Amino acid sequence: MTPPDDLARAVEATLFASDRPLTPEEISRHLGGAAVRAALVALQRDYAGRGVELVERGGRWHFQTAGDLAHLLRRETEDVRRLSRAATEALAIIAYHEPVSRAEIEAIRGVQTAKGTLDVLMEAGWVRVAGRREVPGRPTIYATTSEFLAHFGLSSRRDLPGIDELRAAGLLDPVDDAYALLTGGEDGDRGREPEKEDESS
Amino acid sequence: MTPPDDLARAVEATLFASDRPLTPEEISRHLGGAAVRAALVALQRDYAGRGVELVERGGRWHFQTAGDLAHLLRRETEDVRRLSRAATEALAIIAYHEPVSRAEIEAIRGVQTAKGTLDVLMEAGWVRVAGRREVPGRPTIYATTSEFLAHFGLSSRRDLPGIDELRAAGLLDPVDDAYALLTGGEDGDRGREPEKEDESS
Amino acid sequence: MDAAPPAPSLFEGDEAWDALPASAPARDGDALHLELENWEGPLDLLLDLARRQKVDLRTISILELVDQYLGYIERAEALRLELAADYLVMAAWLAYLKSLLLLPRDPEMQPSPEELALRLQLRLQRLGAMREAGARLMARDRLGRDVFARGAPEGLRVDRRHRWQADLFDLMQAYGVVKARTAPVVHIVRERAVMTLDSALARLSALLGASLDWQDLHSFLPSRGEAGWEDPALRRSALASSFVAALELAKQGKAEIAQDETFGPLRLRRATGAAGAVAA
Repeated sequence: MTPPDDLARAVEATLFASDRPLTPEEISRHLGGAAVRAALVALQRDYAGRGVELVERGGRWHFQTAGDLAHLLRRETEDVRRLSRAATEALAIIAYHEPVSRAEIEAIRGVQTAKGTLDVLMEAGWVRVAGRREVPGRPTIYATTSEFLAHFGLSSRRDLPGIDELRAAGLLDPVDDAYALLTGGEDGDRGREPEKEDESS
Repeated sequence: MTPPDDLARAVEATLFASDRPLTPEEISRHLGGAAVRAALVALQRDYAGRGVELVERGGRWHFQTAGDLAHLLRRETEDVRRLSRAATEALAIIAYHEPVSRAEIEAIRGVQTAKGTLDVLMEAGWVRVAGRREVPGRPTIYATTSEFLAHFGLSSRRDLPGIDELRAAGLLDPVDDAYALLTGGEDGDRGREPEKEDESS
Repeated sequence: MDAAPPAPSLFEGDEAWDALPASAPARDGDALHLELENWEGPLDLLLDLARRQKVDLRTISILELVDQYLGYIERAEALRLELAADYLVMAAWLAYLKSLLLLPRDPEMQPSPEELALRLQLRLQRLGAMREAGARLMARDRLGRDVFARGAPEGLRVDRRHRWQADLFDLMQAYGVVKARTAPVVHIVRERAVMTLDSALARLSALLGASLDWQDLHSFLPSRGEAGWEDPALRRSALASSFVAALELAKQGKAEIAQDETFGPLRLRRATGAAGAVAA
């Protein structure tokens, strides 16, 4: 390792000591307002290929063990119990479509979603209430959290496996839209109205 | 950093993820019996001078924040707060009657005085423990400090206005309401009955 | 398909976490009802059947799918009817769709059977995509299972220090309040003479009955010489109670109130039309 400069050392120490991922702003505030982006990039380069790496997940940075060492370190603990199919599908739908209402999740799955399913996802810290959709009934809408990104090793939602292909294939569009597209679009305005989403939270 | 070999990477990740310092034997057992000493030494050299260091304490190894950066782990901020009414009363009683025990303060105030109230006064540097009273139970007694005199612009406790002066200034008028009015009134009925006061805010 | 099946009690209690590893393979005989519990509803079962056609979801044969589904459900019915309600609703719908697809075309029909089939196919594709996405998500290197954050972080602490503020006046004032509060005091609760609303009501009703003319509210008050006239506090109380009593009587339709100008005298008389009602 090439010895880092003082700022990089300070950023390194701060991230190492922190018990949770930090945004650059939080690191900067902790270090008296220094600009830390360059140091983060330099550190990320320093650690590339080591047993520990510096990663960015949803705008927050943390050190973690390298993925290719998983076979040496893997633990099946209480915290990482297997999610049920229902919860896994609901999580995928929220992640790929966010923000979505429960009715939209149910429309895709074709069954009601038990209250407990969303609770489990929220308790795990992966899903949050993202306000209400401004349509009749003002349904609650859900979105994923930065903990979700951190847990599944995603820098951002753009990293979701296959999201570009799914979008290109129209598989993230509602059935009505896809149908209209396939049949020449005379039904084109049947789909969802443009909606105002309340992202207040 | 020079990229470490596979074993060093595994040792690095194992130590990083462990929630306690590990002996070389424990690391070795974790990694299928590999000899890890050389890797530990190489890692220690890698990290020398960085914001994080690999240290051995009593035969156990762990990563820790570099000693010269320990100050980064704690940061102090200061904010200015007005003394609460309960604390101000307690301070006034100590100033007029010192040295007094907590029981005496309570007897004079007519309400219970939370432990936190005296803590605040001591944190402010205005009150000190002045020993114990030689009566059954040997209660702690409190007195004001020279910082108290300095802060309130008094050259000695004799400068405190006497009861007659207070009366002349109308400060002994038996109207809690007047006080409540002057102070915004949120706690106008505070004095009615003994109560625990929460000074935590 | 737009008519979603009614709330299937089957799924109300679905456990969000898999408590147990997948159950042992069921024997052929009752395989279906065991599996039914494992499916997340009719669409999920359809998707499974579609996948078994081992072709792209875009080219599945809806007719074949319908047959397979109906075949399954026939056996399910025999096993556990109460669990299969949603599946039966879907079965009925699929049987209907099948008949439409096989019968000669009715050009008037909206939506056409092809549209219904296409919509079903689109739904299956979407569910299939999410099922796959979920599986890929779960298979990633996950924090706390495959990759790990630092096991024993020191933690970052921000210590907040307070600088306390108070001035000498606060101190004086506080001491004054303490002394005043704890000074011995004697409380004498004086008995105050009041006219209650009830007695004002009774008095007003009685006096109103005597005359049909407008009278000043003050003329209903205790007059000089009557008990209580000497006490100004009682006079004030009587005025207030009588005023409220007058409002109450007006509300009940037993009296009329008039006032010619703001702060002018309040005048009162028995409600003309209400005499009978009052009597009744």
